[in-house]
Amino acid sequence: MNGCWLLAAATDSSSAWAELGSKLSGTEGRAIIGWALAVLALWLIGPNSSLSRKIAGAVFGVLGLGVFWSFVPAMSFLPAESVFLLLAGLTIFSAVATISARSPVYSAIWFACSLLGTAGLFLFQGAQFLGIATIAVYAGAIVVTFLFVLMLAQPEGHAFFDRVSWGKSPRAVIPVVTMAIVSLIAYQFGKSDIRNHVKAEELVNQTVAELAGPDAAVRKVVHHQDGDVTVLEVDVVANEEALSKLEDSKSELQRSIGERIPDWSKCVVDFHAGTDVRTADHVAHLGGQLFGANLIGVEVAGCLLMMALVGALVVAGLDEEKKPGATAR
Amino acid sequence: MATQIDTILFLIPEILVVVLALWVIVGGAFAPAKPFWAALSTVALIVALVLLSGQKLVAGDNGPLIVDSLGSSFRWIALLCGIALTLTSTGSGNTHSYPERLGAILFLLVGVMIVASAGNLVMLFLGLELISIPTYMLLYAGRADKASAEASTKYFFLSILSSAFMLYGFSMLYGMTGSGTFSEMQRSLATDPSPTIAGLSLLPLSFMMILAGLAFKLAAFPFHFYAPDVYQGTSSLAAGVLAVTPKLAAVVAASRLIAVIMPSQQGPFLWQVLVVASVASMTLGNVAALWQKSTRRLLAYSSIAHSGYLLIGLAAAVAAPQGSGQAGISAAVLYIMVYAAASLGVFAVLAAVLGDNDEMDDVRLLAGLGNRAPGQAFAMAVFMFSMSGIPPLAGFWGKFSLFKSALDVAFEGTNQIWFVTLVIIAALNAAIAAGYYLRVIAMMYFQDSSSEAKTTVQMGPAVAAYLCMLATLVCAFPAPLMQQADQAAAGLVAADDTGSTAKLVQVAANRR
Amino acid sequence: MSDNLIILIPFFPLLAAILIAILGPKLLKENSHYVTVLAFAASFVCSLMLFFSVQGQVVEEGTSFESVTTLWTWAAVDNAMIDADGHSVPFLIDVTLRSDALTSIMLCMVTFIATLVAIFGAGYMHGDRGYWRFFAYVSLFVFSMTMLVSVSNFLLLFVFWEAVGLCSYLLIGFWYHKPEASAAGKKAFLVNRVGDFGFALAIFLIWINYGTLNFHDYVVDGQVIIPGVFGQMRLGGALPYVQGGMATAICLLLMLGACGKSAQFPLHVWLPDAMEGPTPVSALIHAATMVTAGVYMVTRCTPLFHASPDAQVTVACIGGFTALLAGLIALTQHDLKRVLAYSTVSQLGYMFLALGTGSLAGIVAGMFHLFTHAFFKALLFLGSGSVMHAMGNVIDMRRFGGLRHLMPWTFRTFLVGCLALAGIFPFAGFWSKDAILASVHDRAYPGAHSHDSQDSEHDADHDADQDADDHATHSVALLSADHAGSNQADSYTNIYVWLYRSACFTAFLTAFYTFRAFFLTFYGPQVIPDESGHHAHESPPMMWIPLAILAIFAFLIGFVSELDHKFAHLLTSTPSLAFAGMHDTMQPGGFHMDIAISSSIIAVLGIALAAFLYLGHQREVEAISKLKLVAPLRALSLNKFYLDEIYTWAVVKPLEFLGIIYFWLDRWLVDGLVNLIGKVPVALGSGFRYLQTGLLPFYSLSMVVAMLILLFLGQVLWGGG
Amino acid sequence: MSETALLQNYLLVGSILFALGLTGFLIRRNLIVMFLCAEMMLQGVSLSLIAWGRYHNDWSGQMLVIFIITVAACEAGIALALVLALCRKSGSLDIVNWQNVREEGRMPYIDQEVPAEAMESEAWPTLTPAGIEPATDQQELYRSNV
Repeated sequence: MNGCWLLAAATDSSSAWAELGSKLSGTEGRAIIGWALAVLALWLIGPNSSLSRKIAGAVFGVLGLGVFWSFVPAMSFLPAESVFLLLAGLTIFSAVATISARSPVYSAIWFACSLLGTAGLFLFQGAQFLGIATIAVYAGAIVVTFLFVLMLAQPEGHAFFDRVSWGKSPRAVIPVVTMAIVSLIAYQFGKSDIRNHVKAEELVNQTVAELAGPDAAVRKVVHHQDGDVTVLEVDVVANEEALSKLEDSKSELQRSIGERIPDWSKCVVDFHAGTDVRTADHVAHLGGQLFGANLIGVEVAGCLLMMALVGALVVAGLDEEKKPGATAR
Repeated sequence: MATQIDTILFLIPEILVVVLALWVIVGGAFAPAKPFWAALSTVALIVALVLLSGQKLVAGDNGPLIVDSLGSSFRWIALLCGIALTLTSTGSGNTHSYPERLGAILFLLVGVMIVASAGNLVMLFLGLELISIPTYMLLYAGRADKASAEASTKYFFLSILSSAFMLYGFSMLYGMTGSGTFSEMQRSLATDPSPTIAGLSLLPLSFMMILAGLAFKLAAFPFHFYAPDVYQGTSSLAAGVLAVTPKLAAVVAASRLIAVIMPSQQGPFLWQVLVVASVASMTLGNVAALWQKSTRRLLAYSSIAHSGYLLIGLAAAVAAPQGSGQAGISAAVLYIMVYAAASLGVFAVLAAVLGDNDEMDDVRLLAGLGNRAPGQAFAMAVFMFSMSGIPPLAGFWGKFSLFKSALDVAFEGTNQIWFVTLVIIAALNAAIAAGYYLRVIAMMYFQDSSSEAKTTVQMGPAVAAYLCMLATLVCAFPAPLMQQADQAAAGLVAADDTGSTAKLVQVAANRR
Repeated sequence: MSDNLIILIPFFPLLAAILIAILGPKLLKENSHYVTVLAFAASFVCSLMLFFSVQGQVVEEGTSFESVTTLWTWAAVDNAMIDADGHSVPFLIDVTLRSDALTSIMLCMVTFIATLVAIFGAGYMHGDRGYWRFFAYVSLFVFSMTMLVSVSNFLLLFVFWEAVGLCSYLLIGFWYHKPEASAAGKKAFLVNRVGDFGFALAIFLIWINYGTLNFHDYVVDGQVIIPGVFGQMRLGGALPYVQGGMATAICLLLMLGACGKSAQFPLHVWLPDAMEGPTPVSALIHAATMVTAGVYMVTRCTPLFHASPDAQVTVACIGGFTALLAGLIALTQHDLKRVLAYSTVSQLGYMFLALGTGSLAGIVAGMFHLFTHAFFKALLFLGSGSVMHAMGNVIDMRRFGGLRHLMPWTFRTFLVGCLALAGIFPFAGFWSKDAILASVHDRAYPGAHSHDSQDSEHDADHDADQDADDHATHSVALLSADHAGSNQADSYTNIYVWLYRSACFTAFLTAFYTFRAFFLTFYGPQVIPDESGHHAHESPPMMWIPLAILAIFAFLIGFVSELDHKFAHLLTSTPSLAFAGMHDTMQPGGFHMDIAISSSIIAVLGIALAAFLYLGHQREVEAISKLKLVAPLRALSLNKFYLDEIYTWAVVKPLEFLGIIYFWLDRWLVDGLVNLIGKVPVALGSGFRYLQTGLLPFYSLSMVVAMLILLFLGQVLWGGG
Repeated sequence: MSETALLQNYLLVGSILFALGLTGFLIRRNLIVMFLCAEMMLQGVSLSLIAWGRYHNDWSGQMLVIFIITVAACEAGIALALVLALCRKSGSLDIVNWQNVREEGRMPYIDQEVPAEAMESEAWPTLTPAGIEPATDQQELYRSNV
């Protein structure tokens, strides 16, 4: 198979290059290229690499991220998109820095930065409580405690084992394995019906924005095939009036979807009135859920904390009591 | 929707055990007397058993909990295991921090019981963590030397890794189904062929990741690596805990998550992976065990092999046509009961004989045990025979029903070659396993001990060992146990038209 | 009444085992044998009563009789399987005992031999440290064996199959301080496990194909709910037996189990080593209990084997080959017990050969040989035990000789045993061996007997009268079965011709090695090893009286049983033997005068050769060969020497050589294969061990890689998801 | 803004975070960094859970994240104690120190070559000493940094 392909490349290079190009820009090809770039980047950005290698790695990393992002649709609203990209970039950059920082102290600090990025992403999703909790619990408590322990255990700040992995091969093998997971998931987004779905959703969004303005927002769009008819179910958070307006313009919407998306030439759109979790009393609802339906979970978490406390005490305290003469260092 | 009084009442045994655990931990700081706390715990566990047996299983809105006979069976098993572990705990490990360790065991039992009746992802996750966190401490605390520190480290890091995998699997499953409640997940996957985002088929990945978490708890291939090192490095008690409780949780969680929710859409992929994991686990466990000189390491490999057997049941349940998967689950439930009794018994014997000398675990230390401690040696022999599946002991029935369930699947449809191969390999493995189990027996009875000194048998573990032996021997008459397992599985899988045969067996019972 | 009897028979030995296990170490000690002997005797009496009751019932009820006693339900699952029609079949295992002709015969034999062995053992084991332990084990062993032959369910059969194996492990390794003994015990157990693996798979296949493991029909209110594997519904032809490849698979797997337990090639290796146990144990294992289990099982499963001619011919070939092989090996052994051990293997091969003919005559012959063999082989083993007892546990025939005056009772009884084993008229062995040869002959030369032998014609008529009604009812089935079977059968006829020839040769070998051992032990100059001390003497009466009783039986039992074909008639009333398909091979016990005469001649020839070579001359051979080196004179001796040498080189040496080849083949090839099977897992294990580096990151990486590989395999190769 | 687009973007970030955490967990040898990387994996999980929860308009995702944070805190507590105990026993935070319990006869992993300390050319400012040099307190120099 490969041999044939090479032969074709030798005889007719232009068509072969075109074929190669189409192969590489296909879903599989892009997934593999992204994978390879990410692996290369992680391989180059090791804790012990020189600055030039790190820069090369960063370039490859950005290219790889770009390829991965080509699988997911760009978001339509520009300022929001830029905020999201900023936060995502911060998170991912800090994460890479965490695993490649030479000193564990820097690792921990970069990790805290990555947590800030995550918290931002939480807030961007409308999960205010979790955003704050992440900062408070993780960045505020856990990372600081670990920094403290780090200072306690490794005060000189750097050790040789922070610069090398356990042997030569892991540094080459591990990124291949881990990036495969990303590539696998990104690849799932490249399927044609998801692309169509996103296109249709954009059209619906546009229509709703034009017709109902700020009164209505599309909550969720789900599609399923009914024979050769595609049914789009749209949850809209809107008042009665806006909803009836939307119902009236349904046929036009269906027509435009059919035109834009050849696979979905027969299309039916249903509007439903939906609800949204991102209400003003979001945190109150969250609390209601937590101490209502999940009360037992909270109790179990209490047990868990208790046990962790006792466990930590026992583990930390055992040694000294056993051998009273031994000091910490 | 809010938590109702019924739900609280349902949880009475768990609450009792939690209160007991807190009492032991707090009170133990002031009066660290082993026998008192052990006796108190045993009595309290028996009370919890009585309370549990008084419960009526009423299906209905129980919040995040599922009330069914599978859950109640596992709560029973957890409490019974708890009694054995409590008794064993008096003999193994140093006296230091005993109340904390006992409390940890009790919390861990609560974890198993929560997993057994967990009805959504949150409860399942919390239950599993409530098993893991006390285990980290138990692994370290019994010995507190370098080896146990290493064991604890390995288990801790691999465990958080595997639970991260499992959570990622949970997140995808949640995304695919749109709900965190098992019943709704099942409904969603069964009714909607293209869930939520069409074609985003993350389910196989999700399944593999959830399997990673559960198979780690089971110590099944390829997540078994920690087991030999951890068992060897820790105390007999902690090894006993590790050999039984995570497996109980994993079996019930896998029955709920993998065998019931998943199979409708996933074609052959799920059970093929399970079959491969099963074959690999049992072969690996058994052949590697042939080499071992350390008793606990040997038992670790044997436990890997037993996980392989358990996976047979799950694979059969997944591969069976819709609604008839109960034979596999029932067999796995039966097997885990039988395995738990034998396994706890073995570690109890070790604890009874070795006491707190947990760092000595060469198989040769058992030489001449037949003379030094005849009762314990006999119990050990019973466990070994049971584990190697010699009829009519309990282990045989476990293996028998597993093979039967697999063969039923094999002869029902197109999956013949997979399951027939599976059963043949499993049977061969049973023959291989006899090799090393027999070696232990031969060591105890046919070899003279190097020192003629009489072994002091620890009281508590000895009693635990006898109880387990009793259970193993009673299980040689498995009819009620089988019925129980069958009932547990039947509650889980909606079986169609069971009336006629139930009547038949009823008639047969009445005739006598 | 038979209900109670069938329960009582295993109950007594079990009671004895429990009593001795509890009271033995403290209370009974040197008196343990009373309990065992009493229990066995009681069992034997019950067995006899059962036997006569069954016989009475057979006469009353006609050809086929069984009675099933249910004790309790052992394992039950409501919906174990959905059958082809969509009904769910319950899985139900009752503890059921059955009494029919086959069982009652086996029970009588087992309990009788066991009683005598226990009496003998009381003398033999006297003063042993583990006296009570011995009797506890023996009682448990006999309990297991009686249960094995009387249960009515494959699973229970398997359970007691394993239990017998376990007891034999305990008994063979009884003197576990001897490394050989504990190794032999282990070997026996492990080789048996290999066989058990086959048996277990066979049981699963039976369950899959028949939906039950019961032998009998499961009846509620007179209505058959679950037809048993050997129940009246299947035997009567109302339900079919599985045919074709599946039938062959079941039978071959069953045969694997039988090979393990009954020491057939290639799983026979454990039995000679099992001599490390106490001699009464050898007698028990070799004569009455363990090794007969395989033969019993194959006989019980006759309908299954009947469905697969391929499996039958395999059984016959395994049997014939084992018989020849073991006979040749026995030629060169110096150890008296080992000669007997190989002869047991050889005789068991004979039995399987007979069973493999697939005719009713063959099966009856096989069981008949099992029956008679039990008596004379027990006799021989106990006799050798008696010799061993007197010689201070020396069993090497080169180190003693000429014991006939020293041990007159042992000598006389041993002679009877030897004659029976060699098959000399009218000893027991003669009748059964002749029956086997005749059945193989019939199979090899179909239709020959009706022309050759007037006698058998007469017998056939005689039978035909008795079973006239049977013939009438099944004549249609008979014709069609005959027709269908004839093509299949023809292709195997050649094999049976060769098997017949090899069986005749084996008969010669049997006579030869038996009497070689006999002459070496009891004739020639009196030699006594040092270990026996100065008080080498005849064994006490407690030991020789059982010998005498057994000798009487070894002399009479064949003749009595063969009289009027009593044995055959009774045995064929067993349900699994009296079924429609089997009647085309009726006429059991055809007595063939020509075969009888020829086999007698063969046996006598063998004895004569043995007498010629080993009765005095043998030492002369050595002496002369030495003289020849020193002073090549003495013409007379020289001549004799030449003669001897010719005989030696022409007959004995090739045979010995063949024997040696087979011995080494056995030792290296077969043992090697068995060892190889043992080594493969170990080697595999070292590979897996390599992964356990102890390095945590390596473990986690392996976990992740393996997970992704599994995912990849599932998604890409198996195309799932 | 399109919900599906948002979801997919979040899932991608989540998976990258998860994979990076996994990479760090596997590559790094420092116990504390390994633990932080495991936490990073949990962050990836949390991001996907939140995104799915938003998409489905359901609370379970957020609930699970709350409990994940709780459990992470518990594990951090245990990890802290364990790391301290390990450090006391072996003297460093290196995971490779902990491979003594392994299959008999298997060689341990030993670092073939330890990389040289990458010395940064540090140019410290030098000041002309003024006054009298104070006497160095030897005890102070060798005191534990704790």
